[in-house]
Amino acid sequence: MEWASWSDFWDMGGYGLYVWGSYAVTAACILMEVILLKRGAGQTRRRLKRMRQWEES
Amino acid sequence: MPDNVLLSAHDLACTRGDRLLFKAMNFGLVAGELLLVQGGNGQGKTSLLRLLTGLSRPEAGEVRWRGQPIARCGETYHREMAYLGHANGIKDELNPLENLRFADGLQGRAFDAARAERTLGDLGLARCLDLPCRVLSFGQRRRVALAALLLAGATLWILDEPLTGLDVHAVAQMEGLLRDHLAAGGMVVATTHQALNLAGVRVQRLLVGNVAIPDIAASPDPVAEGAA
Amino acid sequence: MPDNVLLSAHDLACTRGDRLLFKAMNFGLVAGELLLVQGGNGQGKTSLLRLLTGLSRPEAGEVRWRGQPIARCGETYHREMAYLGHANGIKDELNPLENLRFADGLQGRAFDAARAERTLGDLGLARCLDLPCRVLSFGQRRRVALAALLLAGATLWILDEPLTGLDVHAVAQMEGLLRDHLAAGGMVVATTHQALNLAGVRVQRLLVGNVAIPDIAASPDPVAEGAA
Amino acid sequence: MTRFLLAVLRRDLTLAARRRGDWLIALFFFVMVASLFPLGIGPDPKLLARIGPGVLWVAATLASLLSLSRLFADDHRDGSLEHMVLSPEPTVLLVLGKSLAHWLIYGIPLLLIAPVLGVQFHLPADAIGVLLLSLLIGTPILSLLGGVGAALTLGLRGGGVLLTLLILPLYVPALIFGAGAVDGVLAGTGAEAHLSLLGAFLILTLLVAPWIAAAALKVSLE
Amino acid sequence: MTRFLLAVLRRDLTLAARRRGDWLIALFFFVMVASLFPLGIGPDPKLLARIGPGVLWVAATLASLLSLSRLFADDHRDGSLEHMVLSPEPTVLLVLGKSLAHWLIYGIPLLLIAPVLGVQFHLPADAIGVLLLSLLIGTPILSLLGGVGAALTLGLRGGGVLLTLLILPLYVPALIFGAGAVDGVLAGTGAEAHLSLLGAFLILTLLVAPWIAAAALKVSLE
Amino acid sequence: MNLYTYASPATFYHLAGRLIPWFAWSAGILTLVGLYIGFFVAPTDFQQSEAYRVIFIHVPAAWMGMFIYLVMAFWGAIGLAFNTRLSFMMVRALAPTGAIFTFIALWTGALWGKPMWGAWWVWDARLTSTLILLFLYIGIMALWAAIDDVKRGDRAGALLALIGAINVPIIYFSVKWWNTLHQGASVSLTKAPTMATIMLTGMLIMAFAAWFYSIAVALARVRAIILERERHTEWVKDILER
Ligand code: HEM
Ligand SMILES: Nc1ncnc2c1ncn2[C@@H]1O[C@H](COP(=O)(O)OP(=O)(O)OP(=O)(O)O)[C@@H](O)[C@H]1O
Ligand SMILES: Nc1ncnc2c1ncn2[C@@H]1O[C@H](COP(=O)(O)OP(=O)(O)OP(=O)(O)O)[C@@H](O)[C@H]1O
Ligand SMILES: [Mg+2]
Ligand SMILES: [Mg+2]
Repeated sequence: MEWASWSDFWDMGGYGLYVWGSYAVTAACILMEVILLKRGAGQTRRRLKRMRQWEES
Repeated sequence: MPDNVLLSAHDLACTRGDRLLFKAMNFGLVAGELLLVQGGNGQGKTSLLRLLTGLSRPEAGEVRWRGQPIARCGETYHREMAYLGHANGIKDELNPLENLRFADGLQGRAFDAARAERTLGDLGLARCLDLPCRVLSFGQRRRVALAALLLAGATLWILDEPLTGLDVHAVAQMEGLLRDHLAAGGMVVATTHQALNLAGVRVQRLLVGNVAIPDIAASPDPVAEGAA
Repeated sequence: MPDNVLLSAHDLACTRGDRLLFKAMNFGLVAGELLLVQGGNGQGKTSLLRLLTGLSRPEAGEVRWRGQPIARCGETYHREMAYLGHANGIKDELNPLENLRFADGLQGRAFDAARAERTLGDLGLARCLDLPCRVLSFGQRRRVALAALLLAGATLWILDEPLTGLDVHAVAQMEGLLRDHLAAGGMVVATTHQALNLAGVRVQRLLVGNVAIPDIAASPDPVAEGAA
Repeated sequence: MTRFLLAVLRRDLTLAARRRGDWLIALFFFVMVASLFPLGIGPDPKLLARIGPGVLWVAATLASLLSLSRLFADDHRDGSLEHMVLSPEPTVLLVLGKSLAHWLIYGIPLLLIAPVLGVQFHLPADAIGVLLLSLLIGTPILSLLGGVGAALTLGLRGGGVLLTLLILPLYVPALIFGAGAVDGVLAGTGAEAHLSLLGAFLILTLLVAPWIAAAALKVSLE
Repeated sequence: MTRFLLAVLRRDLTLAARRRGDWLIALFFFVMVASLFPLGIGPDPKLLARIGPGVLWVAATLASLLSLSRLFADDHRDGSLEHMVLSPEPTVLLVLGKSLAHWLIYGIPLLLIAPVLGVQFHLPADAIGVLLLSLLIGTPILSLLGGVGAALTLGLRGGGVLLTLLILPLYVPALIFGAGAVDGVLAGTGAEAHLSLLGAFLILTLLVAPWIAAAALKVSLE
Repeated sequence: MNLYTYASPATFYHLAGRLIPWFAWSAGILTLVGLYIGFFVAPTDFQQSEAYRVIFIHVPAAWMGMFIYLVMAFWGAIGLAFNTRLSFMMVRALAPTGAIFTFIALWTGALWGKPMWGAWWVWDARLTSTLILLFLYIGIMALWAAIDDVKRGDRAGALLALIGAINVPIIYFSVKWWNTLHQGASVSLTKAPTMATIMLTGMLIMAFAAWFYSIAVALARVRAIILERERHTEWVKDILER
């Protein structure tokens, strides 16, 4: 095990800001993409359904 | 000249480049009257109409509105006048409704969305309300410009070939609109190369240039085109 | 379909945006025949004509020239076809003669100045040869475009509202030109909202869209408009 | 009157929003020009900091210039300019509204992105502050003066160059005062003098330019 | 085939001559960008010589970009582009002709004025020579690549921005090799390497760009 | 059953639906393993201390950013050559993911550069060409946004991707030569001299995770695009019914 304690872990030898900044933004980007995709898929389905009903009537 | 003449031209002359298009032109227009400007291509109809709007200045003579030279009553005149030229004056990026909204705003009028929508619907554009005008067909864009004209609520309409690109139904409709406008005491100055059925309308003809025009336009008896 | 069909459409379909304009359209055109495309504003006439020129691709089906899909015989087809759209395709900065010169050059033809000048003169533009097209009137600019069409010497003319902005004399002249072209074995696909007198011409009508068009255009008996 | 001004503003802003890209023009032009210079000149941070204010101000001038030629041209082409001039409201207001819209569309995004570019050019924080201030005062001048140029050159052929030639030198004072203010901070001589000159120039322009532009517009439409 | 190419060339050159201002504006733009720098940065000759090649090359890039958005747009608007595409000759030739005309109209004047600007930036004579050579090889690249961008953005809202956004990244190699060649002379490392790379890039562009532009043009007209 | 069967949107839609969970779960598990190795197994670096741990996302992201662009160009070329609808849809599905990875590479690189080089940004070959790659991605997406017509957008975007793909290597080398000729080697990527095997393992595992993630996301996006484009067909109607 590399880390003596959790605070050591978060500190990253003084580079915590840079390392965690990188990982946080990466996580945020990926999370955003996944969420947008999930939401978008649902929305597309619903919109297509609505359009279909509208076109048929 | 009678007293109730609203729009009048006095000894108008117009040159473009080194060409004299016309000179010593006089007329007076009373409420409820249509001035049909006729002439062949390039005889100076558009040039005359632009003089009447005040966009360009005559070489000689003057145009008067309610007895005053229009150069001096600029803004009151512009409030009562609406112009439709060869160009439609609508923005390609906006949809028809937005175009009308801004046309109203620029005239300093409040915008009545319901009325605008109704007008567009009457002109057969109900299905195009959400489309940018860029994708509309030639005739549909002309119709949007006509809708803007109708909403302007002006007394005097100056129309340069309003029928270009309109299909037969729209032409018939336009004839009805002109008739209504004149009946309500409005005035129209128009040019057109197409036949117009304007039975029962008080028409004054003005020939610009020296190309004879057979008497087809504004013939009092309905010809085939009107019967849509 | 007879053997001598030169231009034919097979199960054409066209969509613009999310709108289906038409589908399953079929026709065949033989030499000396005029195809009059009719329909109200925004029904898809222009869209059809652009399909026929090859400028846009059909959603389904294909257009054939001498039995070959036009997508595959591109350049030989373009040599025999001339298109006139809503836009004139002339440059405002050039004078009519220069416009024709470049139109010829772009078709890879040698330029015959005398012939071009004669054509322009026939179309009533003799006085405008030195003016940049920018200052020409609406109808005069259309005439320049028509002159370019005539000089192209194509077999097939595809004309989108060729009469817009033309005065009655020019319309009559145009009718004569169409008749001559057809009589010489040419073919025409045209749209127009105006009445056309085409007595003695073999006409095929095609209604695009669902707006009924009263039977005025190309009526065999001369109506008032034609009698200039 | 106010309604008219607002209508002009709203219209131009809507059009810009509709053309989407359009208001991004300043941003991207700015960013790209700023990225091009290091590529052309070399990556030396000291050198970049030295030329930073000049580069950014030149880029701002160019970005506004690039968009100005279309200030009236599009409306002229489709005929809506005639309708606007024929409106009952005075043409000066129209010009003012369009210049203002131009500034909002092209000037503001410039202001927003300028700090990022300042960092890329290794400018210190106080210099970036003054850069922002100078752009805030200076870019409206560009829009107003540009309006005159656009009106004069509308639809003109050969004359266009000549008039552009006349208008562009008018930009020079704005550029010198603006870049000078930032340079002053870098050199430690302070920015006040330059900034107040810039402010005076703005007021002068505001008082004069719209009238000239309105007159020019009417002449151009004849 | 040659006749067609010549016709396209002659036509565009005539139009440019007729519009007069047009080519002067790009030229003026070039001169202005180059002369604004001394104004924005200060008159230090050493500094100016150091940044000179980069600034001149960036200015050339921007000047070509400025005029590119109109490469096809005017012809598209008045319908003559359709006629040209419908001509029996292949569209690649059309694109090539128009790019060539663009280069003649905008590139050549730049070449003619560049020595003057080089002197303004205190560049030595041999560096000016290489600058000219690099511009001679490099500006056709700008016109050719620009043709692709102009064809892709034809008739789009905000075409101007998009064009900048699409094309400037592709210009980077030309800019770097071009400015690098002059810098090489200044630094005494020689210019041959950069110039030959620039030449190779030109040949590659000449082989690829017209085809892509022709395809893009057809797509845009649909 | 041949290749063309899969090229039909209907078949591909269902196939993609079945594949997505596999890729997604693989990506998740690999990420966990990779992060565990990266943070708890890999030792502290001699020169960079702990800052180097950015490498486990920086390098995979940079690779993906470049790789996805190539794949896009490939599909674009296929689409232009054979006019296959599915290829164009793939291009559209890939672009956002590529742009995001490129952005991540830039961001993590900048955060890494501050402690290592003392500056957020230097005009180095890799950095500059990555920035330009991001501009290319944005350019393509902006082009799509500006074109309403789907088919026109497809083709225009494919053409742009193609010419970009030809240019990206040229840009990279041009910037590299530019920099070295000018500056000497005052800034260059300080490659960890002997990258420990365990570090490399962690990085490779993260790279595979990024791969699987990209595939899963692109497939999901392409499914939505297929539905939209094929909405007039019977099979889509059936799906919507359900
Ligand atoms: C904004 C800043 C940065 C960007 C855009 C960037 C971009 C890239 C790219 C595109 C790659 C893949 C290239 C290849 O594999 O050939 C890469 C790899 C790499 N980068 Fe960065 N980088 C940045 C900053 C940094 C910094 C500050 C460091 C370390 C001090 C660094 C270390 C590395 C390492 C070690 C690799 C792997 C090289 C290899 O295995 O080939 N990067 N970077
Ligand atoms: N600078 C100029 N030099 C010479 N003649 C000019 C100049 N500018 C315009 N003209 C001529 O003036 C006339 C302008 O006509 P105008 O546009 O008013 O015609 P019009 O009657 O509206 O024609 P149309 O029916 O075709 O619309 C044209 O014949 C044109 O050739
Ligand atoms: N993106 C789009 N979305 C929806 N509808 C569209 C779109 N683009 C075009 N259209 C519609 O397609 C039709 C195109 O018609 P086209 O220009 O072919 O008509 P036309 O028959 O030539 O009419 P006109 O007589 O007015 O010239 C129009 O009704 C237009 O509204
Ligand atoms: Mg007229
Ligand atoms: Mg039409």
